[in-house]
Amino acid sequence: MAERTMAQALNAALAEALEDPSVMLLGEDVGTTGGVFRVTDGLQKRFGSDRVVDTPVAESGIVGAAFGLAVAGMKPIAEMQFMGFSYPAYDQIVNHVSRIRNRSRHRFTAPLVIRIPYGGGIGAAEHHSESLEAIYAHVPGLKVVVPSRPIDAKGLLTAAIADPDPVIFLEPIRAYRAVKEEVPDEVYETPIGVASIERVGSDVTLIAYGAMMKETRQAAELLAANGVDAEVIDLRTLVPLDTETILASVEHTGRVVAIHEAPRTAGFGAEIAAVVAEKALYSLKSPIARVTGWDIVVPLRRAEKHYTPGVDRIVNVAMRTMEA
Amino acid sequence: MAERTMAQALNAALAEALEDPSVMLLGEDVGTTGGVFRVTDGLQKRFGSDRVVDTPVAESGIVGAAFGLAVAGMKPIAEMQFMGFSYPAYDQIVNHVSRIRNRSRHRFTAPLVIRIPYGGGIGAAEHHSESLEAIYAHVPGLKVVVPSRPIDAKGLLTAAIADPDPVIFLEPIRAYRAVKEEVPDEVYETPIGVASIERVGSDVTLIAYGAMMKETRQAAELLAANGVDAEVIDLRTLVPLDTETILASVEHTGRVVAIHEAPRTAGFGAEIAAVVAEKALYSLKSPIARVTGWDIVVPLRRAEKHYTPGVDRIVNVAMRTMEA
Amino acid sequence: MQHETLQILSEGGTLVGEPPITIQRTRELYEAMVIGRVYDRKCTAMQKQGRLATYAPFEGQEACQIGAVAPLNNDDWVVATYRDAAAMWFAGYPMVNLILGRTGDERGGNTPDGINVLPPSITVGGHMIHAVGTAWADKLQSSGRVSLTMFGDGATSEGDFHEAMNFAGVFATPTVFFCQNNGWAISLPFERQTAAASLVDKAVGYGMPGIKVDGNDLLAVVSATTQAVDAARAGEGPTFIEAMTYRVGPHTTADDPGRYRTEDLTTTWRDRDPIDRVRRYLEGNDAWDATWENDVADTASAKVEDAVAEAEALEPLSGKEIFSAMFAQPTQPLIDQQGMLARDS
Amino acid sequence: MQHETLQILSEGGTLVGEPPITIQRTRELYEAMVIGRVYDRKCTAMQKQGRLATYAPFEGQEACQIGAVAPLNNDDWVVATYRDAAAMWFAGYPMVNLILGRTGDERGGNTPDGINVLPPSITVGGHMIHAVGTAWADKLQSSGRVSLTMFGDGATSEGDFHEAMNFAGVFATPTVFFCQNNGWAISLPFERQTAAASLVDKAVGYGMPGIKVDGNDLLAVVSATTQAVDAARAGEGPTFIEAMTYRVGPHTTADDPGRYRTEDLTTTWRDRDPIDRVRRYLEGNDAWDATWENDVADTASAKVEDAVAEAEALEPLSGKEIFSAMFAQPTQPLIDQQGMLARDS
Ligand SMILES: Cc1ncc(C[n+]2csc(CCOP(=O)(O)OP(=O)(O)O)c2C)c(N)n1
Ligand SMILES: Cc1ncc(C[n+]2csc(CCOP(=O)(O)OP(=O)(O)O)c2C)c(N)n1
Ligand SMILES: [Mg+2]
Ligand SMILES: [Mg+2]
Repeated sequence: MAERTMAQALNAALAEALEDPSVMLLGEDVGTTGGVFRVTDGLQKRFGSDRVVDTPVAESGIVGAAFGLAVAGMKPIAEMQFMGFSYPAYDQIVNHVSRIRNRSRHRFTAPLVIRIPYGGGIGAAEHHSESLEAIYAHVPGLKVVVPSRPIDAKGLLTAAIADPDPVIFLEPIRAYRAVKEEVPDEVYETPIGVASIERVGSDVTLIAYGAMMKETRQAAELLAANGVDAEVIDLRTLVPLDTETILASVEHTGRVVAIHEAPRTAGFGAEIAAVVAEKALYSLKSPIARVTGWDIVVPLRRAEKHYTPGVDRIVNVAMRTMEA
Repeated sequence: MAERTMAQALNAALAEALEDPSVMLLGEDVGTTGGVFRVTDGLQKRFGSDRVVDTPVAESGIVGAAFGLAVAGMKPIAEMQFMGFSYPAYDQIVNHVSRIRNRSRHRFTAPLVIRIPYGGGIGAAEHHSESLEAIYAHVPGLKVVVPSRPIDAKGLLTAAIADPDPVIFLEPIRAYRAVKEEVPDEVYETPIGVASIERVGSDVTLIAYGAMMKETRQAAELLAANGVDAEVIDLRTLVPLDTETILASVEHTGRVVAIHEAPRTAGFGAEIAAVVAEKALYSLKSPIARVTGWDIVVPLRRAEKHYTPGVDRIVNVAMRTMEA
Repeated sequence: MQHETLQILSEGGTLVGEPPITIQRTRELYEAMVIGRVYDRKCTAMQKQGRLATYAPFEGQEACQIGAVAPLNNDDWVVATYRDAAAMWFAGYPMVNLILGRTGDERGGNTPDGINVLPPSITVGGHMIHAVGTAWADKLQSSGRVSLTMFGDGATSEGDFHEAMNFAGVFATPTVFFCQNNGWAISLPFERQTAAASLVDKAVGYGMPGIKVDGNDLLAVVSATTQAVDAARAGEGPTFIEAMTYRVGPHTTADDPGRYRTEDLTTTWRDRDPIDRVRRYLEGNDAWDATWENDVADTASAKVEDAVAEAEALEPLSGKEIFSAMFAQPTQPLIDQQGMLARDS
Repeated sequence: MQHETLQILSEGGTLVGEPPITIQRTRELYEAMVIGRVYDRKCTAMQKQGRLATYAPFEGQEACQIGAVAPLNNDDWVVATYRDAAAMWFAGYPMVNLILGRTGDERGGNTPDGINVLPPSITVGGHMIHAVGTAWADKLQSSGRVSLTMFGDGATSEGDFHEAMNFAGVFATPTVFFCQNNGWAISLPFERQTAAASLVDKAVGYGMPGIKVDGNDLLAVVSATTQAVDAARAGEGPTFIEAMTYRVGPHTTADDPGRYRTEDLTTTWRDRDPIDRVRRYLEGNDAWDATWENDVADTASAKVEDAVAEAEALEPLSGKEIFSAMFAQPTQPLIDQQGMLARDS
């Protein structure tokens, strides 16, 4: 076991996967430079430029070609450079990748993984801070996975690559190098569709995923200092959603705060709220709260702090659920 | 006043709007043929092929060009032939149309209307029955409007064209010719952002929009026959959402069923549930219910009936909220 | 640029170039064209009777469809459109699957094992890049397979066409791009689709050879595609083919061509019928007679009727089955939703 | 296809063609190039100090940037990219706006009234079609304006490039497509971006004239763009220009070009510096001396420093203000959310 950042953990998962000759990586600048976040660093040198491929600047082409490669038996892992640049590929993802199995009643499948760095917090340019995971979570036929920490990043990516169906794999940009943790050297899978209870608590359930787990964990500590015992759930997978873990938690805490940096309206927090309001209403002691980004374009560097939910917002909203 | 179908009402609104020389229509087959649904029938003859323009088959190009036209002072109304063919334009819509006002702090704006026929129920081919309105509702900077009946279709389209910001205008395919109603001949606007209470009731609030209003209205009648007095809300606008009308209704009925034909997970029904669970929890007498399409590709003609929520499903679910 | 249009059979059915195939093979392809036409007319009729959903007829394009796939091997990839039923069938996609798809049944897309014909693309332009992907896989796996993708003039306006051509060029994939320029994209005439004189003018911009061919001339189409397929198989990369043709019917059974084109134009093209042309050629070579024509017609009818009967005998997918092909294993949300459907309706 | 590369100034600064502008005008453009370079180096330095977000330097591309916009009128449209700061500035976009944008402030995008330069495009390839739309509007309104769009070699691979070129051709819009082929798209060399010999080979596929030009030759660039702008203004439709150039710096301040190219290559291109070339030309025409050069340098510094000071003096947008430019009038949800922000943080 070695201490690794999430970027390193992902790199390790990719390197292990590439031992299978049908696995290939494709994307803009993934080869020679190892990607803008260096997640694919060193892989082209090791596995060759047929297997780790720098493509022209064309996201729809990358996903469309990966689709064909997958249909023909390869296991492509496509990278979109930032979520804001994945939209040109949206048609390929929605109209083809997610559907070929159903369209052909299992005869053809496209088990590719699309890796998409997402989220803000690094003061980046426009389009570089997007968090529109809901536009993928809403599409039938896709699985949507979002690790929050190195150990899960490696296990979930390995599981995504092994999955027989297409997986949208969202990588929280500001978590790439934020922390290191012990990550096993051997190959392992973290199961898709299983949330993780990171902290057991009895007063309120904080539900988050990806980069927002950092603020959520900190909020739980602060709440504890304020005498509020928060349970913390890291969803890890948005689709298929682990409703069992969510409901079990809410049934004993009676209070929920859903947290994400995506815009509020029709964000994934709404789905969490809907599931709870349908299945655990009688357990609720207070209204379901959402702490989210706003329905605005993520502000640029100088004003971004007003957008991303901070620890203060999570704590204040959670405290309010206690008063209700 | 004349009896008109929704298609005719929309045609009338477009014809009136085209009296303004800055208004233009563009899309595939909108001119010579009057569109696949004949919504633009006769308009090219009347206003000329510079104003009602048949474009090459390129949705991103249509929206991108419309963006430029709008920025330069025209008022373009772009048509996507079916929602399933709007995804190639998703990048233009999300990354440019919705944002240019914010990006330029009001200096440049793109007040275009994007008309998108959506929804199933006509036994169409793949991609022709899509209902992914949530992928537009989630994007900051867009307004999303969905008429359910001829009179609103005309008024809302007129309001959308007059709106200083971009509007995604969703036209329910199976409502185009389903009914006729009296539609005023003069120019009028139905305000964007205001829901309509179609039926006052005291037991349960049924919330729907677009094509699903038909089944929802019928369900309310059936429920009445069963002694359940349903209040029926036609949202008409998804963004900005008229939460006031929703909350006022739930406060007096205490029960909610959100209805759409879109897939369930992260569909717009989740947003409705979230708003209610946050703001009207204490009024609730039973869990918030959703009646939706499933998380699958809309089945083709022979099995489509299993997908689209029918009157039976709405009634059964609403009855269950009464038992709770 | 000036591009010659490759022609081998004159409109009168006489040779003006080197035939790429034997008379015997030409007879086989003729039979396939006739079967295609019988299928096509049957589907149009069935649609009128409400037995099929919207149907997109290809009458007039039979030389393109049969000629494009004629040089392929059994396991080559074919990635084509809603209008390419004859091509798909001739490449091994069962007729019953084609009809099932048109009745509105996902099982139409269930190509038999061993046949690498993808279900038809309904979106315009998105599928050509798939044939770049499949070809790329074959190149990496040294399988010797090629990928043929078929599309219309309208499809060349989509961004995905461009990305497909570019990727094919850069990665030198064994892909054959076969464009049936039938002059129309629904109501849009070719002259409004592009300002280029010819679609084949686009090939050079991708560093790719281009061939313009008379799409109503079976032998010319076979010659062009054979050349492209051979080059692809030899590792020489992709080729773009523009086949000039015309659909004499409506865009689909829901379309009224009277709104956008004259009957005269269509009549002109009816006179250039691709099947008639081959018939004249065969006749001129003593390889056609009325008895054989009748046999061919009977075979065609029998084939088509059998397929129709088989398709219509199938029970529609049940409420349970519509959930069963989204993932390899249904996810919990889907299992729950299946339960809701059973419970509430 | 073989395309000649238009050159007017040899690398040594002597004329090998007809100069499109006077010496006096050349001096003005020289000054603009120098100001561009001073701005560029200042930004790189500021980024290192943490005063700017990532910055995309354009050193080596000054002849392209100034030459491309030189023939424009004040109110023509310019739709360019993150790397085109000099062009945008020379077209009237204030330097303070450019810097504000780079500090991470939306107000950088607030072009003054009367100047039709759009905020820079950060996505690659999506913006060219906007210049087709603006030009189309001008055509409909007979305003006499033209639209210039600037982009890189990488952008030509995006589907939107194709749709923009096609629309411009079909609707004959007064759009000038100016591609700075600087040989790289981040780490991808031109040879892997396309299999075409030249990007200008793409023009014919859209029925559009194409010009290939030495992008480090100010006079050649001015000549090409003047020709294109004149044609557009005369109603003759769009032109595609490929300008061969090189960025001598990194892709952005976050990039390490050592990972993908040799220092030798860059040195070769440094020796072809576009500013030096004009200086030699002016010198040879007795239109340059060290005193003037110093004056120009001083003006440049003053301009840049003033803009920096002005940008940095501005308070960041407040929590309230981030909501205020999404719509003409804030919607109720935005008003509510503004309230939540104030309440909870
Ligand atoms: C992405 C997309 N946009 C629009 C449509 C609607 N549509 C169906 S066929 C067609 C015209 C296609 O023309 P062409 O490519 O020439 O093929 P043809 O129908 O002539 O065979 C259009 C616009 C579609 N199916 N997909
Ligand atoms: C749609 C999109 N995809 C990817 C990126 C990331 N990206 C930024 S610049 C760049 C390379 C662009 O190269 P080129 O067009 O040649 O312009 P240059 O940077 O050389 O000026 C890429 C891939 C982006 N900004 N937008
Ligand atoms: Mg066509
Ligand atoms: Mg470049």
